[in-house]
Amino acid sequence: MSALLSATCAVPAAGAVLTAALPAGSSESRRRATKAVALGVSAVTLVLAAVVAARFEPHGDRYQLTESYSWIRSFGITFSLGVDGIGAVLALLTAVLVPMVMLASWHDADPGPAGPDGTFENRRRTQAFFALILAVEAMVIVSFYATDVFLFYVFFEAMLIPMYFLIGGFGDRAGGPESARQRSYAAVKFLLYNLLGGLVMLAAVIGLYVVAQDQGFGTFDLPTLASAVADGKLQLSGTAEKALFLGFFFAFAVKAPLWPLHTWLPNAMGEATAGTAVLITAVVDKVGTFAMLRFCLGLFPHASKTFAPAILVLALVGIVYGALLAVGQKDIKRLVAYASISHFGFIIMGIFALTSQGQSGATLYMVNHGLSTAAWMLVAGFLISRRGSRLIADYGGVQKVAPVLAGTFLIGSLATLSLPGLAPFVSEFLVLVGTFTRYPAIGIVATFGIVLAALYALLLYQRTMTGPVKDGVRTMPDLKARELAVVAPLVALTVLLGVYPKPLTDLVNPSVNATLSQVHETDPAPAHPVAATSGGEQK
Amino acid sequence: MTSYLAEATGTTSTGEAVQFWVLAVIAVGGALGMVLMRRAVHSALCLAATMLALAVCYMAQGAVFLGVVQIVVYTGAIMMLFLFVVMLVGVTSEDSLKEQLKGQRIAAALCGLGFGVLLIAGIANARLDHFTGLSEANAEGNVPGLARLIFTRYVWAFEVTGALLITAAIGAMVLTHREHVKAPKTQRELAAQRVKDNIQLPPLPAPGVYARHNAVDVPALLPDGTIAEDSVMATLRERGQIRDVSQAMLQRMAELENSTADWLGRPSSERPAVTGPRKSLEQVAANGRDGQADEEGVE
Amino acid sequence: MNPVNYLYLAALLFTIGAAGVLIRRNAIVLFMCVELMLNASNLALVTFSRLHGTLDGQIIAFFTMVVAAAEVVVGLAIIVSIFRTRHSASVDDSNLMKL
Amino acid sequence: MNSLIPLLVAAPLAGAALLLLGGRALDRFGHWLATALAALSFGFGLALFSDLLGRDAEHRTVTKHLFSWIPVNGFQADFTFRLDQLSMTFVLLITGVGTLIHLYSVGYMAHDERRRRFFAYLNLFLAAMLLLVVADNYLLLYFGWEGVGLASYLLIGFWQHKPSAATAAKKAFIVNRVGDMGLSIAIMLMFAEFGSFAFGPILGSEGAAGGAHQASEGKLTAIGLMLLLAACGKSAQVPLQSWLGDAMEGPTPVSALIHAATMVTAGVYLITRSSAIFDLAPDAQTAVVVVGAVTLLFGAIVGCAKDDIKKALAGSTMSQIGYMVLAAGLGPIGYAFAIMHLVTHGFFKAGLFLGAGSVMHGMNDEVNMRHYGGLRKYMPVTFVTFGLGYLAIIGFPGLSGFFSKDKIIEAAFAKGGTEGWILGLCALVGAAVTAFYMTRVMVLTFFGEKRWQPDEEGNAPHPHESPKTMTVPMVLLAFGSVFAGGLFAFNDSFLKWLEPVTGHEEGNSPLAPLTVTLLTTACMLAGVALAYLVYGRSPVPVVPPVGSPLTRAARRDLLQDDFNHAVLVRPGSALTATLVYFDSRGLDGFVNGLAATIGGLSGRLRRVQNGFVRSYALSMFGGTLVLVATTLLMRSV
Repeated sequence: MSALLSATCAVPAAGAVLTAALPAGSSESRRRATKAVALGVSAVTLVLAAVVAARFEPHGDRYQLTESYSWIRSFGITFSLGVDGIGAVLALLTAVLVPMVMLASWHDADPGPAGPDGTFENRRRTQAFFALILAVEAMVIVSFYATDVFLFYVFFEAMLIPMYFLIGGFGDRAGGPESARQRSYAAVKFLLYNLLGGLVMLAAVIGLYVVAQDQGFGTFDLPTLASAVADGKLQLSGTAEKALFLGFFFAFAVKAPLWPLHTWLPNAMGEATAGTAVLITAVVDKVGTFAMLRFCLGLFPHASKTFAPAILVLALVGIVYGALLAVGQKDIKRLVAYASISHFGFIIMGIFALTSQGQSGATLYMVNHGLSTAAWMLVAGFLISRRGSRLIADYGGVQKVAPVLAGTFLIGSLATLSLPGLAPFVSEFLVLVGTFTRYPAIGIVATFGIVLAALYALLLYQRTMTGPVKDGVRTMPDLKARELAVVAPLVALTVLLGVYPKPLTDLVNPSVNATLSQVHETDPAPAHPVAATSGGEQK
Repeated sequence: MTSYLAEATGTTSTGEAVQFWVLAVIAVGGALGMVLMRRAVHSALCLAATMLALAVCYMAQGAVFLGVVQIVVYTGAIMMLFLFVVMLVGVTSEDSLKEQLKGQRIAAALCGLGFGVLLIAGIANARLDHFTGLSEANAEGNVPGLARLIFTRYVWAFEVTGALLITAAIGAMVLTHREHVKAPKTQRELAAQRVKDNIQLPPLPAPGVYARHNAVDVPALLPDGTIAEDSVMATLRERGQIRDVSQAMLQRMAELENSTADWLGRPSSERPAVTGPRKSLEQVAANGRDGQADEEGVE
Repeated sequence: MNPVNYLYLAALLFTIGAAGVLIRRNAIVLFMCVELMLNASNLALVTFSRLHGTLDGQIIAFFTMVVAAAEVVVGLAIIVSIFRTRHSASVDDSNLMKL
Repeated sequence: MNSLIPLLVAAPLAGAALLLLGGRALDRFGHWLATALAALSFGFGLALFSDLLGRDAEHRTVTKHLFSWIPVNGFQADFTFRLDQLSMTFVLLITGVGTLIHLYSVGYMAHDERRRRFFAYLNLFLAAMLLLVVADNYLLLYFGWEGVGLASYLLIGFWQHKPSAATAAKKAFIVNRVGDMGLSIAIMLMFAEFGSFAFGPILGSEGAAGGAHQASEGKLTAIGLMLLLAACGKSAQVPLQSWLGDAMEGPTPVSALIHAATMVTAGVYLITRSSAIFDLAPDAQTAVVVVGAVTLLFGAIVGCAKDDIKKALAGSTMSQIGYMVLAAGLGPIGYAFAIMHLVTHGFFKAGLFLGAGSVMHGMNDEVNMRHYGGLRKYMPVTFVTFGLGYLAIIGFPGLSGFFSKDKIIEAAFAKGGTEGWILGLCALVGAAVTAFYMTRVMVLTFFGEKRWQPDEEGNAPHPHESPKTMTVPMVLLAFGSVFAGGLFAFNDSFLKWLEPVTGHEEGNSPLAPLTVTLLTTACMLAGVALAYLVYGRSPVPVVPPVGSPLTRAARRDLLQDDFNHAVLVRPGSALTATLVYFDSRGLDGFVNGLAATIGGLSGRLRRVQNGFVRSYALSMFGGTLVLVATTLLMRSV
């Protein structure tokens, strides 16, 4: 039993404690030391997560590198970690994004000059910010690796706490008291929505245990439960299964977020710093969709099938609705948030289409959306930090004064609208194809999403970057080296995974097939299959 | 006191019945008086009456020891404690009749009535036509019987009660004790402070100076005949229990002048007018409670 | 006469005491009412003792008295210290518990 | 030799990457690098062409598998290239014309400070366009398809500081997206039907029948219609034509390369490439010819009314692509002619645009033809090359356009039946109108008296001939315009070249070929004569006359934008606004309302906690009362 997984989880956790404990101080050097430590820890985590992904054998067991430590024996709760292809990929994504977020937020948590009203500035602000990011990272990675339902639940819920403080405590400096009020509203809304979801899930977790214990499975171990369900040894009655499924699904749908449970996301992403917004949408929310794939489908296959059409409709509404709302936004960050809601619709659609293309696409989508939205949002954050306004109307002609910033922003926009050659296209097309083969009508309507995506992404680009140079923009500096160091890897990864996503699909496909077989579902066969060999014979 | 000898039947002696009815009337009357009297001191006296009545009831029921304890401890000690506090807070202080909480009185009366009805109904429903009596239990005397129980079966409770009492005593001390945050000021510092503040440089006047009596609540009179409130102790001032005798003094002065004039046979025109700062006196007299106290004081 | 009458008396006194607690505002009188309620229960205990022919009721009444004494001591001390700071013994003046 | 195919794409792609990432260091020679890489790609194309020519006519399909792109179980998208006669034609056209236009741009963009970026985008376009035509499956084609869309977006909006350019770029991309939606749905349909979307298995290759034969006609019709939608978007066919006119906001070389010669013809390529599907779906074919016929008239009418030289040419492009789509919709009788017209059109239209660019270059970027006039004396080379292009496009006998257009009209009649008559007459009318508007352009620009005026700053233009870098490509393209058609028609060489891919049938035309040719020529001459009568004999007013309702509508692109605005944009923004309101007041309002209700209730309840001890005592007492009463009741029950 190697301790690789627990090490991957423990490093950021320990880093969080260490960062928080570093000496406070207003001197620049102290702060830089703090940031360096945090960045170093996240880099180590990245290496570990990469090792995990590399050591994962795609065609081996479903869960690999497993570890198990007893925790609460009387309820069969263990601290069990294990990784499948999906978890490995998503944990790697998290580990990639966190250093980027840190670099991008390098100065976001610096204690600024005392405000005119003598506002109190916490001297530990910097330490707190970076420690909280590391804490989120640790919790998210545990969630991706957990193979114990209860363990997952605990960390699924616990990550709300650092996120709450990140949203509520750190935001745009420029806003003043009104913005602080909005921010605390957003943080509370985030917390309440997700707590409600978590509460329902807790009830379902307990219910699952009770039902399972009745039939002799007094455990929270996911592989055990899932295989018992698949073999028919653990039989849930129809109503119980549906209720438990809905309980789990509700929590994940809030976090994902699925329409109509999405309204916390624009507030949270709008008010938080760009880095935090990326953490929310690219990292934390992915736990929700990941959990749908792993827990909802694995534990409740019949209910998943029963509810799949309804969920698909909700996801479809989310796609169109999010895109339409994004078109109507006046605030850059809220626009990105609504775009994300649209994208999450695609992810959920891919999962519940119950085809291998859909689910592989959904998994890739999680990764690609993480990368592309991170690039888009972070560049938007750089833009906003230069001008001190989130309103689209305050910008114009940025392209003229800051071409590199505009260029990277354009790439982010193009990735968001799923341009072929960039990673999101691969996943979005897979999701559409996967959905279409089972539900053609839904697939076709979802395709409208790509037109709307072009509309909001390019409208935003046009309004902010092109046209005559606006007054507040005239002296805007272009991207600095640090900012370029954030964006360049993200863009490079987006392009790379758009042209050559095979390493990811190789990791993901076996896990997706295993998930599908748990649900007893196979891909719909083509009506008139033709030889799969591509192209004419080579001469 | 002999009533418990004739027991172990369904009824008690007629003597006890008579005694009960008398005591019951006293007890209920005292209780009602306690609740209804406006002045705390009256309430305390009414309660004392009730407690005495109850003490007799205890004795009548064979609880001789408790009866005595009731008289000695309750009526004797606790009630005195109450009276001390009443004195401290102000003997004459009384509740105003105006109820501030909406519906409180009616709700309280309804609740009380309902509760009484329930209790009485409960008792009436109980099957209590036979009673054992204490003749057997009190065979070796009430006190030894109690002592046996207290030091055997209830010894643990007894010890705990002791601890409770000590705790209560210490608690009372802690609550009423004023901690000196700073070292108390010496007389020298106080004097310096007085000079610095320059509010009352000379010593305060003693009460009763130039007044008719030198009781503590009679303020000294200033040369112009007004009262010097500073001469009365702060507690009384606070309670408004200053007995202003200034007007009476002036009247008396006028009478003296008149009688002197009579004796000398001066014509009324040559007599000096009764002088004094009428205005300030009227003000004092207009002050309701003080005026009352004033009148009482004059008598 | 049946000793049950003592119970009726106790019930009556208890009710009067309870009503008094609710009606009066002077903290000292409030305490007196509480004392009255305790006394009423003592009377009931003594009567029960007689009805059952054991002394346990009297013992409990005895303990009640002791506890009542302790309560009075602490309660009055509280009243005194409140009076010192707030110059009033009315319970309605101390509604700082309000949110 | 196969390994040259990836290099074909890689050369311009490398150029784009180098120029974009290389930074200022490449400012000085970047444009030459880009041009060289385009030429290199053309060189690769020629090499591959000679290789293909060396093969047996039936075995000229070459594939090259690079790597597996998106493998998910049954869904296997590969990076595989396919070069056959059809792709080869396009490759040569794209790289050839592309190289010339690179060269032209060196002169045209000489004074633009962002020239390096312009060439990067041009190279990016070449790469994407080449990927589009050499892709071996529809998904890879889609990659190139959207890639050219991106390049088009970047180049139309190249002068981003002009809001009109930025808007036009966005519009072009979004309208194209609607078409792309069709292509992606078509791919999904194919995958659901065949489990594959590669060309070989579906369309068949080298005589072997593809899977398309097994599918039901309904499915094939659906696929065909979706492909048609895609083609409409990319090729600016009705109803997705509205972006092309606005796209003229881009620099003129872009208009020449992307919006005339190559990208906009991608729709024709798609339809021709999918001939196996369309042949089996007659309903889809009917839709194609209807779209083509409508667009050819639509574009021609718009072209007659525009005063902006580039927009007039854009209308012409639309119309000419209408011809191609019409031909492609005719089935095997028309495919080869569609492609042939495509190639000749590539030459003469690129030449015409380059000529227009040259005129603008000499006229301080003035585009209004009413401010030109008499330029033939000032710009002789431009005049001659433009004139040759003009003769080619109106189908003057012996020039390129004559051969290709004439064949299309013939094929339209050959469709047979009423259909054939209608289509043939449409095509004939189109030819006449083409002659009319092109003569108008010619006359307004190069003949008559000079009408140019000083601009706002008082700088009167000094028309002058353009530099060599610009004129040389124009001359070369003029050669193409003159001779390409004849070359292709000679001995039916082009037809024979393409036949293995597209197949060919002779239709049964109700009219003899000679009759059609005479009719076409007559129509053309009538158009020219009419235009000369209107514009050549009397002075042209500088301010356009009000004109008939049709003219006014045509000036507004036959109200297409008004239609889109009324039917799509306005309801769309209303819907968006409603949804924004709904989201904040409806969904959020519901949740907030719930919170407020609970808050209000607890506010009420809070009043019970008034801080008065007696009140608490009362509630305790009341509670006791209730408890006792309940207990007693329970006991008595």
